[in-house]
Amino acid sequence: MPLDTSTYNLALLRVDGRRWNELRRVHAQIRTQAAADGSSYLEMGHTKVMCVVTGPSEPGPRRGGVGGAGGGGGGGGGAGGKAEIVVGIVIAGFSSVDRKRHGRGDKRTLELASTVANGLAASLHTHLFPHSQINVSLHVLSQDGSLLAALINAATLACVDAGIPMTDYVAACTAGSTSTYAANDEGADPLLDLNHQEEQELPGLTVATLGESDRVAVLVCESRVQVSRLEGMLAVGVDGCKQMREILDRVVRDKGSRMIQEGTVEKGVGLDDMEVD
Amino acid sequence: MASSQHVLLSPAELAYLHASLSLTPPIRPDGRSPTQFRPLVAETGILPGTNGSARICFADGTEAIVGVKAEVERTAQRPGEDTIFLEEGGVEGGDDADGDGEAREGVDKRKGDAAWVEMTVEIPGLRDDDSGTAFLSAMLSEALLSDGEFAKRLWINRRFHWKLYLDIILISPPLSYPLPLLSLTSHLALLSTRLPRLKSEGDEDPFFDDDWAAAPYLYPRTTPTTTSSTSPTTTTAATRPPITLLVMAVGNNIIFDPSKEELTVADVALAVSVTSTASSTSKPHTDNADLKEPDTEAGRNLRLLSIRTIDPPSRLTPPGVANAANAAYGANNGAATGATQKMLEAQTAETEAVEGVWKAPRGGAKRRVLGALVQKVLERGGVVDEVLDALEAVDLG
Amino acid sequence: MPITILPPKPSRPINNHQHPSEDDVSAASDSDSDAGAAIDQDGDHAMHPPTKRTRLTTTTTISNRTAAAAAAAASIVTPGEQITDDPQWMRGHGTYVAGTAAGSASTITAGSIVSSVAGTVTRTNKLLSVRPLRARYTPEVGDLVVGRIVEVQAKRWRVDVGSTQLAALPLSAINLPGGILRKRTETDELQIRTFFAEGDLLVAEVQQLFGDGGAVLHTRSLKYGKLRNGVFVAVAGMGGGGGVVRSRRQVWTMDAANGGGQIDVVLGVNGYVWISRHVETPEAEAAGKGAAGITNMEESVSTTMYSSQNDRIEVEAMREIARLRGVVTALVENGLRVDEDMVVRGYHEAVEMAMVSPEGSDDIYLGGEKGQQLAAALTGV
Amino acid sequence: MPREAEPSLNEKQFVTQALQENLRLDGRQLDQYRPLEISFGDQYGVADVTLGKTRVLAKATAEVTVPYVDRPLDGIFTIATELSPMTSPAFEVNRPTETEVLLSRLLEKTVRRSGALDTESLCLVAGQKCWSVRVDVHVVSHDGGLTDAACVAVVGALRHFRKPDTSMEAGRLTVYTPAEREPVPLSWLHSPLCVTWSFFGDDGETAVLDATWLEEQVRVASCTVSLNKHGEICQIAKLGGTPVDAVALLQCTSVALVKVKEFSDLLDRRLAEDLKRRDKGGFMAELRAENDR
Repeated sequence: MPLDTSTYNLALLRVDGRRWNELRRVHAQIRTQAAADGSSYLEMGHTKVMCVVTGPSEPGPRRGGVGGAGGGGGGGGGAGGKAEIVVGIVIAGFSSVDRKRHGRGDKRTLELASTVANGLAASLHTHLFPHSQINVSLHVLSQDGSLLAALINAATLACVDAGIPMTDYVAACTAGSTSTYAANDEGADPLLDLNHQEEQELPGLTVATLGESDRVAVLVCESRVQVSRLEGMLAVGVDGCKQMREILDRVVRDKGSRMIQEGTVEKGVGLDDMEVD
Repeated sequence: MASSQHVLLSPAELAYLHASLSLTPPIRPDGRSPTQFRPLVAETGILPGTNGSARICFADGTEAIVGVKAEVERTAQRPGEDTIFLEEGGVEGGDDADGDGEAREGVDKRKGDAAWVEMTVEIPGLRDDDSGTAFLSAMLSEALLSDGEFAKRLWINRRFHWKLYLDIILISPPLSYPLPLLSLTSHLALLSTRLPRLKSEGDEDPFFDDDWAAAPYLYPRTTPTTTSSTSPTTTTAATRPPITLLVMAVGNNIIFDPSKEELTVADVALAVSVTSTASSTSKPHTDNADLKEPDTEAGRNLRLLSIRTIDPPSRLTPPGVANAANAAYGANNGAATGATQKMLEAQTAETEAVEGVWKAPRGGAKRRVLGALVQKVLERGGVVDEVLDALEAVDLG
Repeated sequence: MPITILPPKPSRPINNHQHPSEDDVSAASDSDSDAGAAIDQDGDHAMHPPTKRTRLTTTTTISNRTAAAAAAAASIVTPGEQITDDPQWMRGHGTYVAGTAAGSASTITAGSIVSSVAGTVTRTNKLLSVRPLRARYTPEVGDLVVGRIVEVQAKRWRVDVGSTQLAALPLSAINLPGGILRKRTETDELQIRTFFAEGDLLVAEVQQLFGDGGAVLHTRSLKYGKLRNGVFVAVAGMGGGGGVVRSRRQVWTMDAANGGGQIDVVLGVNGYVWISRHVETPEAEAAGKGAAGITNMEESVSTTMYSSQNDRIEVEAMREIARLRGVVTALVENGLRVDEDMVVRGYHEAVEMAMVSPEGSDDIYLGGEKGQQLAAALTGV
Repeated sequence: MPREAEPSLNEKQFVTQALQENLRLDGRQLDQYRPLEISFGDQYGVADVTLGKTRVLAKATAEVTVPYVDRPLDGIFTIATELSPMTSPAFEVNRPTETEVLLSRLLEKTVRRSGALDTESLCLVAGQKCWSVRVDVHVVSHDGGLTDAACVAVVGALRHFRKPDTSMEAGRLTVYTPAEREPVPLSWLHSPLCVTWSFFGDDGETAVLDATWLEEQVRVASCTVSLNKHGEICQIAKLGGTPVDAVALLQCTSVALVKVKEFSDLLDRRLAEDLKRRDKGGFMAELRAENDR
């Protein structure tokens, strides 16, 4: 039994004192970068990610520079009538416990970049900008588990800040299970939002849903787990994504209302007085 | 080395900028004085997982983050090094001052090695083996390692040393030439770096105190009070990590911290790396005597580490077209002044500088201007002093 | 004091170990309690030991979001939020119709109008649209824009106007030098770079829009053409958040203080601003000489239209242009609207601030706290 | 780099509409695989898999090397995938495209990370010598379903592979040639196999198994589930694309489990046949003089 779960069954408390369905401390901000079209900074526990979005803009001669480190999303011209989302992920050398330099062709980073690009494509209205390109560059400052989830949430926030039209937020979070590898371990409880230690020891998955619905945009499971455990983990994951969407939504709303108080944005017509006339 | 990316400005703008910058005193586009830096927000200790970290961002959004991580590494034993033990005056374990590796009596036998520091620069939009990025990281690490003092701080004992990794990330695509921003951020990160306190003695396997509060700074903050000026203490205290400033000259005006537009009209641009050591008492046997004799009064004396010329992008800008040579200008009154006369005018406009028309600077920089640039940087109480004071004022998070 | 290093503003502490300050949204503490609470309200996930088999309920738990949305600042809508579901409203920008397919949550009825950006709802009799808090410039017909030539093609120029695509300026849409009116020939195409070359700045008007939102510009009028004798400033994206706002007059001439002479300011609707010394246009001379005739005025003006040579500009004019540039950047950095009266008021405020400061009128620096003082004075006054 | 020829607009609409009515161009059911054929080379460790028109060849090789410094007790196990221009003009020799990166990461997670091959058994002398097993995947022709075919080929090649026998006396390691000693199979723990679902329609409501290349170009989302026949999920990868309902995804995994069990039995049968064909008289058969009839 991995160290972590042995103590879990007694007090139902995880290593960092959280219950089974509690998210870690999420601290998010938008418009952290004046120079970019859209920018965001997100902390899920100790996983810290910064995101800068430029676009939608014409690919133009700067094309060479665009394929920067870890440029995911594949080359090739505009994909027939839709804006192309190019995601570049830079994982800082100091982000994990021991320093590891992620080279340019690092396959894991390219896969993460491609996942974020396709995850965003599920929601962004790319058909409105046929010949242009949305450039998302993500910087991972520190990793403590749920990296893909933090990347997707930061990218969604930055796209909302950049004013890119989308169907709904793409909110992501991780879910795990305290199951042992034995076939039908009934005692397995699902866990929400794994940190690094839990991610190493326990089976887990990252799930991203489109806004409030149960529709899964991204599902990545990289550890061995019983098929019967999947439903419990997926249910907890989807529910976690709803909570995450709430948090992201509140961040955007507060930034918006603060901008209105500062008078930079005229107050719009309220939702409720719509029905009056 | 051309600055990182080609800047697209119209000849009219370039001519205007050049004219306004060559006035005395120069009028800079954003109204700053020639030695004034753009306001920046700086903080340190932002990443708990690192030995030291810092983040600086300009008001216009350019932002850089530096993380420093240290790992213990076995020192590669040069053949025969450990056999000749005594001749080196290698004083055996016993009377070595244990604990704080800083103040050590006896000969300063710590020898640093440049390979103990690894510096990587990450600029979005540029591949990391791109010439621009490679040049930047080379310049930053060269400034740090040139005087050999820094590597000595990483020495644990004869068998082990600290391996320091400096990862520099530029968050936004570079709006201006990133060198000064990166160097200030790594300066702050190094100031905030702390290494665990050594508890083992001599050449045993290193064993450290895991109480982080007791970890000494890589660059100790408070200068140990050297009471009598005669004791030959090797106080390398209060030395600061080097900073590299970008200085440019237009005509004979010297301008600090140039923005992207200013750099595109620069006649000459220099990256000057400077370090400062407190006016320490005269060290008995320092081989590299400082540039200037350390005078007794307090303050720091600046030591020039390296000067690198930066190829200003102005060489790549297309020249402006004078009205005389502009076919689309004065098309109808051309006939009145006769075609040949107009041809003559066009030729002259091609060669000499015509007032109000931009022409890329040709040829190298005049030695007088270079000398003035370096002098201005190293001036006591000048720009570098004030930058270092301001950096010191940043509280270490 | 050459360098000012400011501590980070509290609203952006990276390592806020202390309890997050109220204005900065850190959903940490309340999210846990809230998440816990939200779970409790639904009853089935009460705090007793978690149920072993958490069913994937297809009917989503009616989260308390819709109640919170109404209570929260109602004027802000975020992506995926239903605006209205009665069919009489028409759908404008920034919204989409939620078919059951695209509809994201079962709480949104099919066919209703849902917001696709975060911004404020604007209603123009029966048309509902959402103006985003900040977005790139979307060209409209008739907009006066400042653009920079990025690429020269066979019969047209590609102009960067800060929009999602490069705008096109066909060769046929410009005035020929000398005001000649004829069809463009091969020689014009060969001499295309004498009119505009890469990097040139121009002020133009949006003539029409392509299907995919790309703009077609034209410069067939006296007030449009190549820009010289001045300084260019790019201001953050239009549409709120401190951008240039569409107003009556985008171009005006003002008299500068301290003997700066007349200064032209061009506020491009796309957030590109050009500040230059006012050049005595020939029609003023022509008017002066009494030979005002529409034809030869047009002809004499367009001779200087494609010159890229700056005229002599006095030091005072350059100083005032730099001050004006400082005013515009200060307005943007402090998130204020950029239109004619804000800039003019800001300029006079800046001149007074300079009077009071030690260096007198030479002090034209308006970055950092000076900018904040200026903004405070403007919003305060 | 020439781009892959996009299917024309009406071709796309036709395929999607046909799938709406549960019809496929080649008449298969939505969850029906194309005929899967596995054959082994006469050398140990060569597997040739054909899935309809898609053909993948995998070859396993082993050599003695020095183990990694940070894991002295583990052997080295690498999977190399190379999509050559032979499969389609869009691929270039040494410029990995996104499909190739995703394929190699998928195989990595399915076979290597899930611990199918016990790397500790590859260690000969701790810290000094160990086996380095390498599987090269060559895609001969690509008509969709690349991941599934490649995974079967890799697992087949590794289970078919025999590494030379070794013995260790007093610090001296001797590696025997096949003539001296019968080569030894690798220590194989479980056989993970991939099943790829493709989703069509605006809401991704139509789920299809084993899409052909044309269907792959038209699909709106795809999800690859890797399981072994004991019902353990080794990995799931739905990397973006149109969101699909969570309950539907769950049903996909259960159907995938049935398919994986089928393929595992097929693979076991093929391996047993190959063993029988190869093992007529075992060692003695080598020495007999007369020819085969």
